[in-house]
Amino acid sequence: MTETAYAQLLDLGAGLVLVCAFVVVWRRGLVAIVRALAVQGFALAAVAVVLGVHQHALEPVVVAALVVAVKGVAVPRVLLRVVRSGGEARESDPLINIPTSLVGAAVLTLVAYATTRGVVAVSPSPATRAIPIGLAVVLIGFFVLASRRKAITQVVGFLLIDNGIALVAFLATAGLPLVVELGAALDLLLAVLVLQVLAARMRTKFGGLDLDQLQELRD
Amino acid sequence: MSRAVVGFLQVVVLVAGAPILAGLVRKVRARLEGRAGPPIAQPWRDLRKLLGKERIVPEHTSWVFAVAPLVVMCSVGLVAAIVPFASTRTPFGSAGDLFAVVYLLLLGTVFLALGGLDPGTAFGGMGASREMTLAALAEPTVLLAVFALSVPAGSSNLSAIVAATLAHPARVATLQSVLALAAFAVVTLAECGRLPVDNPSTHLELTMIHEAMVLEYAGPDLALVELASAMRLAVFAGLLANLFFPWGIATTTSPLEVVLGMAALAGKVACLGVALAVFEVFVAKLRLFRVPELLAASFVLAFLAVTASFFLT
Amino acid sequence: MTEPASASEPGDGSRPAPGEFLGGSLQIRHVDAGSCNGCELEVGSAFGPVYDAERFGVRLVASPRHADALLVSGPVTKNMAVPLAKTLEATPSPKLVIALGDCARDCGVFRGAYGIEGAVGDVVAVDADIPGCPPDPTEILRALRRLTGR
Amino acid sequence: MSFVGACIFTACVAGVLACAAGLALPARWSAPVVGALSTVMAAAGLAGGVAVLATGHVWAGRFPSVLPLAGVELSLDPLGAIFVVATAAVAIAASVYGVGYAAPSRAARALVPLFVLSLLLVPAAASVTTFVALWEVMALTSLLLVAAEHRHRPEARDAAVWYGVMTHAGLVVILLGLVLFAGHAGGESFTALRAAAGEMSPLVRSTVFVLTFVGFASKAGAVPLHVWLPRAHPEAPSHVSALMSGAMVKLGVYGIVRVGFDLLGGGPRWWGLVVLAVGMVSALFGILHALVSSDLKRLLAYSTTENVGLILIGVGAAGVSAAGGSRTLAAVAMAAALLHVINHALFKGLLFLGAGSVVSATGTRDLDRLGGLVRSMPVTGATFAVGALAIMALPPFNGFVSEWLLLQSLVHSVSSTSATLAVTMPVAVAVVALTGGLAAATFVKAFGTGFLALPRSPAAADAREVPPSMQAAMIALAGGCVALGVAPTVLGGALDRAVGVLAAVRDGSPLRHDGVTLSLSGIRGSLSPLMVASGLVVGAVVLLGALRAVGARGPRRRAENWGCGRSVQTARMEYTATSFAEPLQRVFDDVLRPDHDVDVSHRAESRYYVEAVAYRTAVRDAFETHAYAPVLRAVRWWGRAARRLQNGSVHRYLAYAFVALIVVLVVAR
Repeated sequence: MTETAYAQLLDLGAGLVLVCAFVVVWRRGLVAIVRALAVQGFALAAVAVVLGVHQHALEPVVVAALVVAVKGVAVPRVLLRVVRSGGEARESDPLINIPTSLVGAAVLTLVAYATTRGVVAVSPSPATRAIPIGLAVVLIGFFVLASRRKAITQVVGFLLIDNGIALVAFLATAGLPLVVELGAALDLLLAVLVLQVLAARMRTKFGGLDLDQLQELRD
Repeated sequence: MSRAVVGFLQVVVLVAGAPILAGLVRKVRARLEGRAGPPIAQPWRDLRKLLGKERIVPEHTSWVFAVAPLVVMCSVGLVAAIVPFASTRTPFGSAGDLFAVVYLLLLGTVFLALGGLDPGTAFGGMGASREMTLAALAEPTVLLAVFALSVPAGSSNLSAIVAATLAHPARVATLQSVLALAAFAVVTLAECGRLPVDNPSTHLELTMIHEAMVLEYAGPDLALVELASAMRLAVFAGLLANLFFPWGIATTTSPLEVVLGMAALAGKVACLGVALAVFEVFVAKLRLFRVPELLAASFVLAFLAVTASFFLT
Repeated sequence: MTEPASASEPGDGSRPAPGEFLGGSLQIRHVDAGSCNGCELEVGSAFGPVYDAERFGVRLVASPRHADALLVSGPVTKNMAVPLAKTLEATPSPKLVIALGDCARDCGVFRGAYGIEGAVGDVVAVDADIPGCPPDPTEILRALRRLTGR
Repeated sequence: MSFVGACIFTACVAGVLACAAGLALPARWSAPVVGALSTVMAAAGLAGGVAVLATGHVWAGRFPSVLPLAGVELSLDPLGAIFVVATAAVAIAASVYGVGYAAPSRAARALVPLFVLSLLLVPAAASVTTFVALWEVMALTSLLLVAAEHRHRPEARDAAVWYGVMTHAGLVVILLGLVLFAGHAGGESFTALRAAAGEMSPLVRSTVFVLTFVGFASKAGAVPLHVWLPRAHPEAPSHVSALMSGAMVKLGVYGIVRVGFDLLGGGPRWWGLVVLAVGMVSALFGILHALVSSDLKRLLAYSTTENVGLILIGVGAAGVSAAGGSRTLAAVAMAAALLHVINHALFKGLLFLGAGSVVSATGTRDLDRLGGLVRSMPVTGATFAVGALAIMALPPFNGFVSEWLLLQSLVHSVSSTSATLAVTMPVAVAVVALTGGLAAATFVKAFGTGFLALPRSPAAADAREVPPSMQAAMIALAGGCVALGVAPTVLGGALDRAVGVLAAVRDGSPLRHDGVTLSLSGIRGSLSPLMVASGLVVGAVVLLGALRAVGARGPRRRAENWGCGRSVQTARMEYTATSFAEPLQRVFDDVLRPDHDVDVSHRAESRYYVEAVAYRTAVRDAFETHAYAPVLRAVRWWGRAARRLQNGSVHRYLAYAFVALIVVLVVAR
């Protein structure tokens, strides 16, 4: 793999991760949002594979397989089941309307770009140059957490943050140690399962997944 | 062959080919819907017949109504002469860059909207209002996509962009180029009034955008408007094809190369037409007030393309 | 995928087609002048996937300004007489009027009813008619193909 | 005396004579005489400006006896000349137009030449005293003109109060800045300031810049200091609106450029960024309000804020590039801004004159009550269309050329070395693009609902074309819009020289041209508006020929509008300006925050029978409600508090004076 091809592929993979985050912000249908998350998992794995091939190392490729299994397949499948098991399958009335959210996410991306320049400047390489994308995905994840009403989108926002952190970790250190990655993946799966139980409880209690109704629990 | 001849040929080929492209899209859609569909050359039959019909001018209208089809046609025709479709050596190579192309196309949109407002009918005003709404929101995306494309070439001149891509083919697969392509494709749908923004085959006035503006045009005037909108689609398809996949375009004005360039263009545009038809079969029209979300998304793509070209390279 | 209905039987050339100017392209504005909607169903079917009138260059359009022919169905009610005449006036010539269905030809079962102005021919000049109550889509297609000559 | 000197002298004499004639002559004579003398004055100004631009020679003159203590110092360099030419072009048209336009009073007629004279002289002022004095004359005359129609319309009074307060607050800030500058420079002539600027501490320089920028921005109508503009412009007589919008507002830009780039000689990058940010906010905010406004002159006034925003984007980009060391880009951006100054003077002048014709023909500025004017007022309609197309920045009109230059300079200003630039410039391009798109929608609305379709009120139906002098003025400006759109290259040298005045951005010649094609030095981009225009014309001729050849240009039949068979069409069925803008208003709900009010009244018999539905929508200026209202409340509170000191007793007032005297004695000792 030539150096330019490596850089381009890395950029494309990282870019796809970012675009998936924007798709999450853009779409209203929960199914579409979860699918975007699945694609993001695959893109993340692709980044790991590119890194692995470039470094002639096996470990990133193993991590990629793990990422595909957990973030690309298992977690989205669980989420899809929650979405399909009833309730409104649309984020119909987000706290911030969609065009404004999109512009806000773009601004967050700029913030990420501008603030990580120092980090990139320490050791400029194709991999470190894509680090801002990881941070942007983290910020967008937070943004989704703060601006969406449905429990599913909350989970998705949380997963976006996780994916962003994973991307930064791949790019900055050429991959987390396998054990750490394994632990994180299992953690994640567990968290999603817990959330699924929570969502089921919410639905039996309130008949929906609208988080605004949790305000009733206050007193 | 001189540059002027190349430009003239480009216009002739676009005028002749644009209705065929429209016919192709219709045919492919019909086949996918399980119909036989009209022949591919049907739009030309329609145009020929319209040219022989009576000219009707609604009462109360002014020169604006009469001039609008001419302006729409001339602006898109001029774009056809400027843009390097068959050869990078077009007669107006230095006359206009991508910004000029964008504003020339906006000139057509504006006149069509004025032509829709002139008769004073409710639907004409509605169509004009919607068309200008979408045009205003699509403008930032178009110009940012232009910006993203002009960064690697260091110039917004079309020939320079095409030449830069030819010289560095790998650039097509960079992140910024892919994002710009996606943004430009979405904007093409909006600017040409295709699904999911506008349904070109609707008969329901309340859902119309483009069609509502031209409800009052008849005969030869209608022929011009229809031809111009077909050419608009062809121009956008040609731009997409040559800005992102310029291979096959002539870099000289030798007749053989130019003819090959034409053939390559026709092939690429036909592929895009088929892709458009397939896409249209699978999507539904968006509600008018959901369209800004789509345009905001394409704007963000274009914006990411621009920033990526500065932060990632 | 449904097999399209037979595409044989070209336009019959026994008498000079009134639609010679069409050249294989016919745009139709459909006017419901008081129909029971039976004819409308058949028109919808004629343009649907099974009969697919579009393959003969026929298209329904949204404005009489774009049309070459008015396809008028139903007996003309008193309220629709003026709009029908206005629609014809709005159509650029050369233009055709096609009376669709028995009601449009001679008021059919509604003959003599109190709200009826008359058949289509009593209000505007008719160039072609399609009998039937409602007419079969193949009949509609045949009539249209006779006009376009395709 | 040199030619330029003679021109300026002629202008002064003609202006004073015109003023006197307006006051002294009977009404029947004063209109043509004042018009003729004002035209001579403006033409003399134009000649002087053109002479300076053509040769590049700076004309300077000192008249110690005119003003006590300081004397008057004048100097016309190419930068000032650009503004003089822009002003003079509008002023010629406005003077001719004024002949046929019914002036509200004799004083108003006499004030206009004085106002124009001050506009022509401000860019030639070469010392702080002269500048401030002329600036104040300009402010006062325009204030009186805004209030001219106060007897007929109480809103004019309100507008005059707003304008008076804003313009004088601005003057105070400018004065503070310039006095600080002069104090540190040790002299008050611009030459002394320029010479001393280099040695000043950065703090002083930045303070001077910020103070003068705030003052000049308030004159330029930049957000958030724009609130006077949409009030004052609609209330002034229309040819005065044209002058205010086409020329006076630009002098705010002139002040920013003169002080920031010439006298201070440029500064750190954040100056440019501040100007850029103000420009972007003004452009977007202005055009959004223009879009939803259905008062024609208010729409034009907000659009002035938008265009000033575009100019400031150019100025700001020039400052940023200059601070970053790329002078070529800075020069191109500055040239774009200056070209837009001239272009905007032409088309906004034209549009305001057109609006004035509409008002004098119909008596209303409400687009929702207009319509159909293009048939009853063909010349006004056609020239307004030219102005609208020019302001939409469409080829082949002049607005397109400056917008193209602006976009080119922004696109190329980005560099991968600076994060700030890589973030701001794409945003600026997006803002310019969105502004352009919204401007297209705005002016399609203004022309499409104001001039096309059916008249929406009896007043609009009875409109008659305005007198020939008013038509001539509009035709002249429309001709200018087309000429500069087709051949902007005639201004190439002038712009080079004007940019050359500015030490911070001076760079050879930014614009290269061979008479047809305009290309930029250092940037690979070229445009030949002439070829675009001729391409359009040739295309139209070929198209018409082809249509005739196939027999498609037969006779036309006039037919009733197609209305789905309805029996009559009335104007109530039309889209109005408000409904035209509604979709975009809805899209930008979050920014505009319109107030909706639906009132449904039912019949007495049953709730199910609706008697009438009233729908009102109003868009308030967010800055007015959120930024100005609290300040005004505070001032009012303060005023009430201060009133307690004042109880009408003469003894108490004398006591105050007595206390003050003692305090002074103690403090001054």
